[in-house]
Amino acid sequence: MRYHPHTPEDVARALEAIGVASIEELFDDLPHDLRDPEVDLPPGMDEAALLDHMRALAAKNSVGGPDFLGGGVRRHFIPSVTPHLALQSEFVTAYTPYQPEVSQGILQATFEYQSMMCELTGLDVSNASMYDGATATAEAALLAVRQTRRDRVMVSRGVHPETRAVLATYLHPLGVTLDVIDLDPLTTQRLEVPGDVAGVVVQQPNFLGYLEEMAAHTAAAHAAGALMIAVVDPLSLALLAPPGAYGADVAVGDGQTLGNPASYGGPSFGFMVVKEELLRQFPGRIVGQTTDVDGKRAFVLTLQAREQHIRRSRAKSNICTNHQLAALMATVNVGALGPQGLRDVAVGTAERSHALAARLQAGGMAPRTEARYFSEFVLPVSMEAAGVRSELARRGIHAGVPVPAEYGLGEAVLLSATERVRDEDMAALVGALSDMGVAQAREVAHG
Amino acid sequence: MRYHPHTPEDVARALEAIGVASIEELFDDLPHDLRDPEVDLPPGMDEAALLDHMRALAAKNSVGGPDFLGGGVRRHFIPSVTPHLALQSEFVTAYTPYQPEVSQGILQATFEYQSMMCELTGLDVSNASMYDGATATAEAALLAVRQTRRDRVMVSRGVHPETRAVLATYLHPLGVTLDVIDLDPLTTQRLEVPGDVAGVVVQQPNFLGYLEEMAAHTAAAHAAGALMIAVVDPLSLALLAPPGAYGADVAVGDGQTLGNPASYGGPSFGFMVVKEELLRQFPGRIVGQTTDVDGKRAFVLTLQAREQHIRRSRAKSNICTNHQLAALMATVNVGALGPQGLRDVAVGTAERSHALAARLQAGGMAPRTEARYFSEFVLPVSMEAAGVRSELARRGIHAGVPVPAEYGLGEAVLLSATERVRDEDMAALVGALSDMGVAQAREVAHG
Amino acid sequence: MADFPVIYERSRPGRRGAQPPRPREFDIEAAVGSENLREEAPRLPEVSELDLVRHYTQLAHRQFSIDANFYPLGSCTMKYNPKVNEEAARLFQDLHPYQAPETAQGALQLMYELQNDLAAITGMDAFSLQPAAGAHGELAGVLMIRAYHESRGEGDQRRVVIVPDSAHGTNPATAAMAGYEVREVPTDPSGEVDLAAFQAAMGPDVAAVMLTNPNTLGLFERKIRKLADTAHAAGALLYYDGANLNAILGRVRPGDMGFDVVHLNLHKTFTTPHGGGGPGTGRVGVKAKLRDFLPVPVIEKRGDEYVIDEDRPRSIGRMRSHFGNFGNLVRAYTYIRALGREGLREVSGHAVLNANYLRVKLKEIGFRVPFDRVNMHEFVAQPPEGMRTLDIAKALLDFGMHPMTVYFPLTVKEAMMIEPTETESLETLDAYVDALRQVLERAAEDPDYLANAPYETPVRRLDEVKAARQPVLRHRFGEQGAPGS
Amino acid sequence: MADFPVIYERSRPGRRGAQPPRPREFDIEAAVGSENLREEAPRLPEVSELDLVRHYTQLAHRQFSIDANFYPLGSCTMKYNPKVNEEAARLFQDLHPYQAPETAQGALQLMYELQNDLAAITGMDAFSLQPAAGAHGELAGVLMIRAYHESRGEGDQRRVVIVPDSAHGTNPATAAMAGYEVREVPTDPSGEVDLAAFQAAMGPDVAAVMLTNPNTLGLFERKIRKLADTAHAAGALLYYDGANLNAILGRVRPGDMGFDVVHLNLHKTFTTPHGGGGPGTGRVGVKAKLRDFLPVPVIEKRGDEYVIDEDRPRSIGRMRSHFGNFGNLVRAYTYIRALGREGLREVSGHAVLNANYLRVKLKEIGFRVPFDRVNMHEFVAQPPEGMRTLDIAKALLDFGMHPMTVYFPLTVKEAMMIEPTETESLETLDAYVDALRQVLERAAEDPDYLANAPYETPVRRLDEVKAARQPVLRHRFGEQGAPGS
Ligand SMILES: Cc1ncc(COP(=O)(O)O)c(C=O)c1O
Ligand SMILES: Cc1ncc(COP(=O)(O)O)c(C=O)c1O
Repeated sequence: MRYHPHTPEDVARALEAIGVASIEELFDDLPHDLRDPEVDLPPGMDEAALLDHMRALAAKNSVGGPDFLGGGVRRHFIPSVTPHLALQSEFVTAYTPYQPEVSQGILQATFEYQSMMCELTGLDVSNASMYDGATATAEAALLAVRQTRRDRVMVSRGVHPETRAVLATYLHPLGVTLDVIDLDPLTTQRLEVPGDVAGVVVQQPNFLGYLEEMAAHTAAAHAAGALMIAVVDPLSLALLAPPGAYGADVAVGDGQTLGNPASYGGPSFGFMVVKEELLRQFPGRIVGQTTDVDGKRAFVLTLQAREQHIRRSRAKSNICTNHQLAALMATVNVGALGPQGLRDVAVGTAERSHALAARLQAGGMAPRTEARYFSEFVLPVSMEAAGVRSELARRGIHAGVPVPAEYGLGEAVLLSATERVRDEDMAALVGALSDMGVAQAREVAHG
Repeated sequence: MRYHPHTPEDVARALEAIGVASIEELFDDLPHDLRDPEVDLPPGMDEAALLDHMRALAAKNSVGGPDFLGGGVRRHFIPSVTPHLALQSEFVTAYTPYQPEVSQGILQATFEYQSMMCELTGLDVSNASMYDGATATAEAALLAVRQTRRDRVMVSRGVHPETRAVLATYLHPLGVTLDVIDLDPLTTQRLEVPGDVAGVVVQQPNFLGYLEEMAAHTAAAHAAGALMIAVVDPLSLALLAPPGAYGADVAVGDGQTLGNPASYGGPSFGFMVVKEELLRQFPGRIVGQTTDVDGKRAFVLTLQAREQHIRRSRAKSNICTNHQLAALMATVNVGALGPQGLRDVAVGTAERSHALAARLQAGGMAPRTEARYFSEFVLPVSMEAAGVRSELARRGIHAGVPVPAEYGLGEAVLLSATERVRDEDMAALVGALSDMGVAQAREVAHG
Repeated sequence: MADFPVIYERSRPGRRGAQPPRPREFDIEAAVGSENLREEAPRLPEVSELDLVRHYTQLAHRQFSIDANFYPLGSCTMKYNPKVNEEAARLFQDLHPYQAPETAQGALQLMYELQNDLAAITGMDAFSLQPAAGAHGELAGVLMIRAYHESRGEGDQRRVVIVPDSAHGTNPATAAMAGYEVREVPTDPSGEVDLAAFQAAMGPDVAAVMLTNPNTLGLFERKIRKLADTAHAAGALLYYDGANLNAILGRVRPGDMGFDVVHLNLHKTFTTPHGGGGPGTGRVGVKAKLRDFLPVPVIEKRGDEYVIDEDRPRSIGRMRSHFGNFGNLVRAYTYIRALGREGLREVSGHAVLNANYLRVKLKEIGFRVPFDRVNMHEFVAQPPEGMRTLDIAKALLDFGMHPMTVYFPLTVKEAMMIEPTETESLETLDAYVDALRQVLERAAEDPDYLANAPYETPVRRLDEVKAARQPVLRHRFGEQGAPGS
Repeated sequence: MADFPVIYERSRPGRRGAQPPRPREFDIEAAVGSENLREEAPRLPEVSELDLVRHYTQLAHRQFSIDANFYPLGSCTMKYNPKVNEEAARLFQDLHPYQAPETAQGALQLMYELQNDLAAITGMDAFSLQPAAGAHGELAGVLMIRAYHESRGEGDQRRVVIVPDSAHGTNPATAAMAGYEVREVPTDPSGEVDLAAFQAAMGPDVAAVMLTNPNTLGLFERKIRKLADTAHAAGALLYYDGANLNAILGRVRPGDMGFDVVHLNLHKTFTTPHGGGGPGTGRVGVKAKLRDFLPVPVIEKRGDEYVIDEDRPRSIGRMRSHFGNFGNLVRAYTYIRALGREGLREVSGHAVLNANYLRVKLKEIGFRVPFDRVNMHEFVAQPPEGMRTLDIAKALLDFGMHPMTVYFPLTVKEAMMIEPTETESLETLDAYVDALRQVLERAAEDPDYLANAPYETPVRRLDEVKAARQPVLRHRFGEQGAPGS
């Protein structure tokens, strides 16, 4: 295929205007001996062949069927109206709203997004989005380092392993130490926060699904003069206490659960919401409300002096392109569901997850339910965890994120349910697990 | 689900303004003993359950795989850009452009549609669309009756059986006689047109796929003072002589092949294009170009005095709502493909169909190729035709529209190929037919 | 500002957009015969994909729609078209009408269920899903009535169809297409069919009465059973134009009121999108005595299998090809199953509530309501004395709101026919009232205001006379100095 | 006209939109503990589905976009985003990142192939698909360079990253995030890096040089090999900011020019949509010597199976969760496979052709071009003496055209950075030139014209000082007298 419109006459007309004889001539500045390399690519395809090819690739994936996968990404109900509105081509094919007069669509939607995120987290100021939950967490740690001028960060092992990995990547070059606090066994125990700690990072619910004592952790962080960074599942905030309520300084997380498809892990968006006093150290774009020359309310990118295009090497972050469209999906989705709908999704998720645990127990299995959880919990298994996931997949069930060895829980998988799970899906899962002999897990895990 | 927005407070506010006590009271005019009947419907569903239900229904259909179905509906390549543009919600959720100032989108697109249809058919005036090819043909026959004040219509058996059925339905109540002319054996032979015939209806290519001598038929019709009504496949007109070239007075047909999905047969759209002198008898909406008070070019529904909302019982047709959106799909699709792309599709279709016939021959079968054809031809088979289609379907191949007995061709199926058919699809079909023993058809059919 | 270009004016010779599979080497002349080939290529636009996208995206911006604008077009039921319907329709869009019925059982089941759902909703005994629009449904219905009378040997005797003077234009036009004479009956002062005139019009020559109930004034015909009895006593059948079914969904059923035939506009009551003028859908339902005359095909269930029944010897025949506007059947089915019995009943309640609210509010600001009683899903108003409905409509455009239906029904001078539907919020209705109030105010301040409105639309008042007197009905190549010509 | 409402102002207590499955009976307090529940519900908008649709449809109409407007934002490569990409992406959107890899072989194969395709296109040896945007790719790249130096025991010694003064802001910001000091080198009169200054800046403390080539002035750095040799001789590595790859696709490869690390903005060169500000994608590729440092995971092929390789001990670690912006990888792959080798090469040819055409035409109407030579895919111009770029930009809005990038690079006063891309037709470029010509004309006629432009946009010049001085960064409930507050 070709997307450029030029006919031979067009090319001739342009070349004549420019005053060169050929397109090749326009590339005279290029090193001659390096020009026109052999590029090892297949020839182009027409659209029908291309779609055949893409459909053949897609057919090598399996989707659908009972779904109990979690680990931070869940396939919640997304009403049809959400992608319909968010993916209007005016939004999809615009870029950063540098010209506010003709970008009120994205600017206002972002202002609405910021407002919703403040409400959900109970904090004061939201930026326009970050890349994902993991990078937002890393940026929050950097903010804490800048704000406190300290160079140690504490993170609970309950924070998603991938998030901790990203934290490590971001902190290492700046010489910031990262201390990992163990779980005992399913949640973070009382924290001892030394006086040189810039920020404490705790995830709620934690990676294993269990609820942390956020108020206590926040108090411990604050007692040491550290910032409290809560990593939260935004959907859970329709139900659970918001970071603002327990005094966290920064709320970060991944927005996928608010209305983005799983999309094999990306794109979704990261969010970051902070207390007002952290505004000066805050990374990322922010939209503000103002008026135009006629006195009309209007929205505009503001406080840009924090950003790379103005502050360059002294910017609060290097972030430029963010994840606006994914944040817009969430904005529209929250608008579509409203507070009651969002709460229904959260309650339904909790109900289904607890029902699943009860069924597993009834089926002779031993899910770890000694700590409270929202949407996810650990099931010890009597065989290799990744093997359980594969065997379930062969039976048409998507379930069983393996629990990493670092948690010291033996072979175990995470199980999660959303409001979409039906009773028969649970029956299928429990049946399959029993059939596979995983029911012996009770003995193995607790033995 | 519920789509009305009313909260209890809204209802109360409205009732108070109206001055009634309840919504029920608003229905006091209804016969009391008939009110609130038991309606045998299931309870409503939430959107997730609803989509599960719809997906389960859809899963009981089979789509995809090698495709050789035709009979007037073909699954040609439709570029992704076509539905993307035509199905923008501004077009989808508007209605008839009665207010031209805020309906230039649909009005101009319709003007463009009319222009394209004039070009494709070689005739002068197109309306904005009809329901489908069959009803457009019936309306054309009625136009001929009005124009000539005669009450006999001749139709070739080569016209699609469903179209002829609709013709019969429309003509019967008005006392117009419908004469059917046989094929001999694959095409319409020289016509004898009596002097009381209003119109002659011939389809090109005919239902069996073969090309008719349209110029000769037109001459015969005109010699008798009858109108010539050509039923054409609009896609074929990228390649084949247009009705205007052989002198037809009216071109009608179904627009599905121009860029609408098969959609189990509907909606697509019917088109009708006529010589200028038939304008006064022309049914359906027409868009015309004019200027606004500022002198700007603008488009508007025009010549409405022919229509039911003005002329009532003396209107040229009762048509009101037409098939605008399907016509828009075609307009955008023709714009996307352009003349070369459309020609490529038509040539590719012809090439693939002829290649298929050759392969069948090489496989020992006897497709009827003694007449010329464009995209479709007859294959005699040695078993019940509908059974051939079913057996092929079991093998994952969609092919074999049964040829009705009225054609006197014995058990036979129509086979059609589009530009999307790959060599391996053909091999699969020929292999399956051989395997089924249909190869013996040669003897059976010609024996 | 320059004229907005037509697609031809964006065209350049040789430019390509989307590219289909390149055809293999092939001697097309030899295959189809050079005499069958066209000599000149059709002049079609040659644009790049991006230019195409710009063109139709910008055109979409030059178009009002339900999704962007309040659109209270009376008699058209411009309610919200749920997006989930579109999602559902996509699941079925690749089916071929001639694929083996065993491979389309889901589609056939859906149609079968929809036939039954519509029968339950209307109180009829059997439904056909064939007709492509309301008017097409009317034709199917009247042809069945005709077949019924013919079957009883009264085909020649019954030559007349009665319609009220307030009827939609398609009613008389349909009757004429079905070979009938039209006899009009007047409206009485209460806005309903004049019973005496009706009784006088009735006789052995009458084949059918076509009624809309609520009628096109938005009023319920309270004497409906009397009308039905009168008709039936004379041997005529009663036809229900279902355009206004939204008003009585779940409250009272046409079948129970005595109607023998009913058509439904799925694009009105059942939320299939209007598409800028169509495709609609005009399902037609009948009482048992007319079942045999239903158009073919009808979807039947035999054992566990859904089958396409075309073998119905007394059928009026086919109304169109294939099964009807199947894509819209999927949408309507999705809608019905989403709401269920209770949901459908709430539709009519809130539609009628909204319409009455708007009537009361419009009266408050000075509009006249010729039949001032509790109305159903819509009502007919008139502007204050001396003002023209057309001017009011044009002025509304500047407020980003679509006007009501204007000058219909023909029986009311300067008619403004307003149908808000149940999916609008009171705030939207209040905004409409406020816009109309502002229009009246400005008109009072500035005598030229109305005549020159609208002011902010992409084009302003059009010269419709010129359009009709010097018709330009297709792009004129090369006659406009346009670069693409 | 009233202010356009924010969604909260359309909200009414208790109103519902889309409805998810109704949760079963459940004692939520008992399950999660009342201490863990929130006390007050978040204040979120309560709107009907139709009001939601109207709101975001109308907002879309208040937004310029590639699909509706020419959008020659320099450095951003606002080219046509093919619709087939979206179609392809939908096929993969329901995959879960933790599903068993055996059940996602199609996705893994696509990523594997894309890694190889990008390596072939850029002349690098290995690619990571992780980074989420250009700046994120820069960070990954510079961190790999850091790891490389550390692995050679030079981690402490090399403290500096060199960037040209014309560099994009993300370059210095990235270097700082990676713990480096930034040393700027000036631009010479030809618009390229000043070689002498570069040589002087180079030394044993330099870890890396970050270059964009063609640079942000749209000019090809002709001394690139000299620069590369100088850097390599000093033990520094060369980083390629791929934002401008569109200019040289298939013509010359960063890897062949001597670059050790490259990031690509798939949302620029490879047509993944910009989404109103993202998500982008910033794939990063390296020469073999840096392969071990690539972020995890990398997709490998083992036999016939595609596997997720996380076990890479020398890796810099993770840059983000999961595999990257997978949805955009599908789009980019679709684009690359659509065009193929020849098609990609034509992209750069026509992009450069269009940009040069526009440069020549702008000069003709009076704009200044500070570096007046054959440019690549973009060029930097200046308005006629005495005029402000901001004013020109605002005036263009009334023509329905998006302005160029303004005031970047910072090294050129009143910079207008214009990148038309290859998907625009000459007619569109001519229309842009004509609009600019009209702007100059009107400015000459009316001294106030520019300062008050734009005139026709939904809002006009904004008070940006007020926005920053009195920040209002979220909806103020109840403070605006709005009904929804
Ligand atoms: C009362 C009434 N009857 C019949 C019709 C005709 O329906 P359609 O336009 O679907 O043919 C309409 C449509 O506007 C109508 O309002
Ligand atoms: C030259 C250059 N480098 C880097 C970037 C940063 O890329 P991104 O916005 O994807 O982070 C940009 C984006 O505008 C750019 O133009």
